[in-house]
Amino acid sequence: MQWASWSAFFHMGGYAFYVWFSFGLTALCVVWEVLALRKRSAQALRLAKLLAQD
Amino acid sequence: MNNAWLTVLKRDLLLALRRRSDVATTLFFFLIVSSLFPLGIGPEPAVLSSIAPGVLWVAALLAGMISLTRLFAADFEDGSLEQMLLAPQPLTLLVTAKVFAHWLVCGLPVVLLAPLIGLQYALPGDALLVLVWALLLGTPALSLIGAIGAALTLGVRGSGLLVALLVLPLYIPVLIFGAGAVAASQNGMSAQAHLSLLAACSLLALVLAPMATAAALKVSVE
Amino acid sequence: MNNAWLTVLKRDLLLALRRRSDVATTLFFFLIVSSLFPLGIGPEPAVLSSIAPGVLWVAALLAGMISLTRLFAADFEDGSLEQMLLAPQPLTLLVTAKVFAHWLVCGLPVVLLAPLIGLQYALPGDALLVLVWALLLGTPALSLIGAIGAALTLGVRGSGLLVALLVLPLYIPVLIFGAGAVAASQNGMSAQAHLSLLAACSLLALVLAPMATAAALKVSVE
Amino acid sequence: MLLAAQGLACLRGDRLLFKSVSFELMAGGLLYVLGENGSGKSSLLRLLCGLLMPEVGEVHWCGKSIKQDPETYLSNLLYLGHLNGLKDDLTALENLQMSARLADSLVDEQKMLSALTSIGIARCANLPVRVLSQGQKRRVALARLWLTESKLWILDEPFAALDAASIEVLASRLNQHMSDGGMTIITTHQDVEISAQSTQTVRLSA
Amino acid sequence: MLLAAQGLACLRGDRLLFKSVSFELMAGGLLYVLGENGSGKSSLLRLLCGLLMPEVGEVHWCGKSIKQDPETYLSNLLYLGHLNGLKDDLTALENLQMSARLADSLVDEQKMLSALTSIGIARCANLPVRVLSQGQKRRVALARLWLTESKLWILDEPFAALDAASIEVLASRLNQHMSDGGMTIITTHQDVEISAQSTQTVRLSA
Amino acid sequence: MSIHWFKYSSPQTFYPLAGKMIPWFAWLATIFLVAGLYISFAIAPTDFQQGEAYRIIFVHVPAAWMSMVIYIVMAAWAALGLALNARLSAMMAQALAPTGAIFTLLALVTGSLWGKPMWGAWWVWDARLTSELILLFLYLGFIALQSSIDDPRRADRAGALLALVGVVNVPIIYFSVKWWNTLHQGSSINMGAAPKMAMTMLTGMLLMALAFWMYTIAVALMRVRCIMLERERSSDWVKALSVGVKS
Ligand code: HEM
Ligand SMILES: Nc1ncnc2c1ncn2[C@@H]1O[C@H](COP(=O)(O)OP(=O)(O)OP(=O)(O)O)[C@@H](O)[C@H]1O
Ligand SMILES: Nc1ncnc2c1ncn2[C@@H]1O[C@H](COP(=O)(O)OP(=O)(O)OP(=O)(O)O)[C@@H](O)[C@H]1O
Ligand SMILES: [Mg+2]
Ligand SMILES: [Mg+2]
Repeated sequence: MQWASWSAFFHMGGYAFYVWFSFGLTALCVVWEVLALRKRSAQALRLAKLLAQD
Repeated sequence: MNNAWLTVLKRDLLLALRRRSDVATTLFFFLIVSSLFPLGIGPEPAVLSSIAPGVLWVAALLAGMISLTRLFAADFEDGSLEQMLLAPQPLTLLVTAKVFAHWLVCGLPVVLLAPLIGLQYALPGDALLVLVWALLLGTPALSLIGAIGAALTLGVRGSGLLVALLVLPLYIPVLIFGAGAVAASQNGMSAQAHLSLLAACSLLALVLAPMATAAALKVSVE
Repeated sequence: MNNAWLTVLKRDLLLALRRRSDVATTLFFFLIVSSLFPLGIGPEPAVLSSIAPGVLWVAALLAGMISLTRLFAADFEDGSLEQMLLAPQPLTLLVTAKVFAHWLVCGLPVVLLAPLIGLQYALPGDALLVLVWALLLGTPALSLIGAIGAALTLGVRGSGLLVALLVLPLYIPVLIFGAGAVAASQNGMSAQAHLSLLAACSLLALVLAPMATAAALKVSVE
Repeated sequence: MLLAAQGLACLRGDRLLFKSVSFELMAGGLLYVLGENGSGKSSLLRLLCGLLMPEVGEVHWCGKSIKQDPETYLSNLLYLGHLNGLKDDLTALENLQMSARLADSLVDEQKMLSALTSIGIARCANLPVRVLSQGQKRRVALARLWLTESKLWILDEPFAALDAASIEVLASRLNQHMSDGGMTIITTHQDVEISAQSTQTVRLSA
Repeated sequence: MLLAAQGLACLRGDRLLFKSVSFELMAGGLLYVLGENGSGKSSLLRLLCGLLMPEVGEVHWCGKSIKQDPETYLSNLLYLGHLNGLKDDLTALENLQMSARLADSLVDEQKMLSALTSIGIARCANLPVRVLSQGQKRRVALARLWLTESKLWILDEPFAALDAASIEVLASRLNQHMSDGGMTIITTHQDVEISAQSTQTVRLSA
Repeated sequence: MSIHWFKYSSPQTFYPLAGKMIPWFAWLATIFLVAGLYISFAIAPTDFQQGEAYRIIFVHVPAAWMSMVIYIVMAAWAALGLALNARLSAMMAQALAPTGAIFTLLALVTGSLWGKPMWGAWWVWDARLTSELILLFLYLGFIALQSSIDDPRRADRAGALLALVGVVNVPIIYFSVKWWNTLHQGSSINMGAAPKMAMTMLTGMLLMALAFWMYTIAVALMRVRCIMLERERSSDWVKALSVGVKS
């Protein structure tokens, strides 16, 4: 294990902003993409249902 | 605010929403054009930062101008411009609504994207701030002046280039004050004077351009 | 040379002759864009001559691209493109005729005008010569690649900017080699390698682009 | 209420299309503009709208030149030219709404739907106009006739590209307009029965 | 010589316009494509030309699929759509010349002038098409019918925007084409008498 | 409407199949991700030159790899769709593009975030950086073209042509940018400055890359399902599917 403590881990040797921003942004993109796709799929199904009722 | 003014504004925003890619392409055009220069000129950061104000403003000018070429063209081709001319409303009013919608959709995003590109040209922080202010004050003038060109060249073939020819010379003051503002702040001077001049340009354009545009539209539709 | 090839070539040249202003405007666009930079950047001759290759090539790229946006659009709108697709001739052939006409009318004048603008940027004599050669070898590639973009975006609204988005990234090699050739000769090196690469780009484009363009036209006319 | 044209002449390029065209159109009146292809029918209609400037002559609305008081005139005018004036990316309903608002007339969705129903394209109400066929687009444009309160209608070949059923519907709408005291100026190459309190004809010769 | 369509279906956007349209057209035959606005007439015609790809089905010319041997088919085909295919900046004569050359048929100026005379616009022969009226433009486009040697004509609403005299001229040209052993496929909303050795009708329903 | 809309593979059968495959790939992605993150933060030692900042490599490099690989895969699907007139292939190409663009953007941003502490600049016009930026433009062009054409069939074919032209151009662009950068003044920063990668780092990067791969497949399948639903909304099988949905 590299890290003396959790705070050292979060501090990242002074590069916290750069490292956590990189990983955070990646995580954000992944989560956003998945959520957006779920919403899109639900919307498509809802529209299809409306069309089916016509 | 007048009812017809809002209608036209809403209509144009709705159309832009239906064609979101149109909006995106103005932005990308700005982005791509400003990324072309380093490829032609070379990667030296010192050189790039010294030419940045000029290059960014020219890219903004071109993006604005090119997106303006079609400001009235679609309405002209499908006959809705005729209908607008026959509306019992002052045409100048409707013209300002169209130009405002265009600025919201094409001008504002460019203003917001500009600092990001400024970073690639190694511009310092305060110059970036001035860049945003200058664009915010100057782009309305670009839209308003561009509208005159777009109206004059309606229905003329090859109008894309013709607009450029008519409009770019009129853009020159905006370019000079705009690039001057950024350059001043890069050199540690105050950009105040340049910014005031930019605002004056926009105001003057707001007073005169819609009338000229309306007159040009009437001629083009004959 | 095939009869239909000559017909299309002749037709497009005749049309350009009837609309001489179109040709003139490409030239003026090139001229104006390349004159904007000194205004935005400042009159320092040393700076100007160092950025000249890049700026001139970017201006050529933009002028070519903008004039290309309408390469097929007029034919599409008035239905003569349909008729061309229904001609008992290979479409690739007709496409090359159109592109060649466009190059004669828009590319060649830019090539011939470029040294004049180079002078304004304080380029030395041999760099000017290299500039002309580079443009002569590179502009055909620009026309050919641009034709693909023009064909793909036919009938799509806001196509002017969309073409820019599609085509400018593909132009980058030509820009790099073209500006590189001039810069090399400015720095006292041989421009030979760059020029050969430019010629290679144009040849490759000549082989591949007409096919892609023809396919794109068929898709667009559906 | 009266539309009067006095000695109109129209020059296009270097050709004099027509000269000294005069007429008076009263409430309930119908004016046919007839003539061969290229005789200047469309030009005359655009001139009556004020889109084109006459070379000689004037157009008066209720005694006043339409150049003097355009707003009153325009708020009484509905013009439909060769072009439909529809935005391809808006639906039929949205298009109708926009044009009603521009003309300052307030109409609700119910009314617009019934207008579309009258001309038989209610099915297309929420489709973007882009995907409609020639005749369907024309019908969306014509649906404005069911929503307007304008007195004077100027219609340039309204029957072109319409199928037989739609022509009949349109003709009966025109009849109704005239019997309500409206006026219509129309060009057409097709033979369609329209009844009006008074029918005039202007014949242009090429 | 035979045009055969087998089980054609056409999908536009997500709507199936028509399916299993089949017919055979022999020399001297006339095929009417009828239907309301938006029923897919124009789409069917474009599909027969090969401009549009059918979703299902094939079109055969003299026994061969038109995708297999497009050149033979195209050199026997003349198509006139909603659009006239004229360049605004060229004169009527120049336009005719270009389209004849593209179709690889050699025609001299005399012949073109007489074609323009037949359809009654010889007067406009040397005017740029830009300044012509709707109907005049259409007539320039139709003048190609007097110059072509193609066997198969596909005409989309050729009578629209024409005045009565021109309609008659065009109808008699069609009669002559059919009696010379040609074939014609036509859509129209107008009632025009055309005589042919055999007349068929395809009716599309929306 | 019993005509065959799809000649080679029907969405009707692929839709449920894709639905079954998605969880598998999602699980694989999670497993690889956990392993990769463990190595990148717990096992990999501190770099003596770059300090902890180098840990960005564990997202940056896999993202950069993916950005390039996805473009090639996308073009291959597009070519297949064009050649065989198979719509499923075209849909796959369309489904991959946004994910590819996101990875390109991530490579750019994480690279910038790395560059600032290492080089002192957010951006330099280095060959590799520049070609990555151009790759982003190529993705955006593809997406913009497809989204501005309404007829799906036309959009598919136009997009496929563009992707093919792009794939011919990518190597040309790559080399031209490389030569551009080395023929004149040498770039002031040497990208090779990173130390020889230890085995652990390589393993970490590979695991993260695998995680991204699996994620890409899962997401592309999700998106292709959406596209199918949207395109076939009036077909019977979609209507049947939608009955169970609460609105
Ligand atoms: C915006 C900035 C950056 C971009 C767009 C970028 C782009 C790329 C690309 C496309 C690759 C994959 C290349 C390949 O595998 O052939 C890559 C790999 C790599 N990058 Fe970056 N990069 C950026 C900044 C940086 C910085 C600042 C560093 C370190 C100081 C860096 C270090 C690396 C390393 C070590 C690799 C792996 C090299 C290899 O596997 O061969 N990058 N980058
Ligand atoms: N912009 C223009 N410039 C010059 N001449 C024009 C212009 N527009 C029309 N013309 C000429 O005016 C004449 C009349 O045109 P107009 O469109 O009014 O005819 P029309 O009677 O409506 O014919 P159609 O029945 O074919 O629609 C035409 O012969 C045409 O040559
Ligand atoms: N590009 C397109 N995308 C989607 N749908 C289209 C497209 N073009 C036409 N359509 C649809 O196809 C249908 C048929 O169009 P088409 O033009 O073939 O009709 P038509 O029978 O010629 O009608 P008209 O008599 O009005 O000319 C229309 O309802 C229209 O909605
Ligand atoms: Mg007319
Ligand atoms: Mg039709």
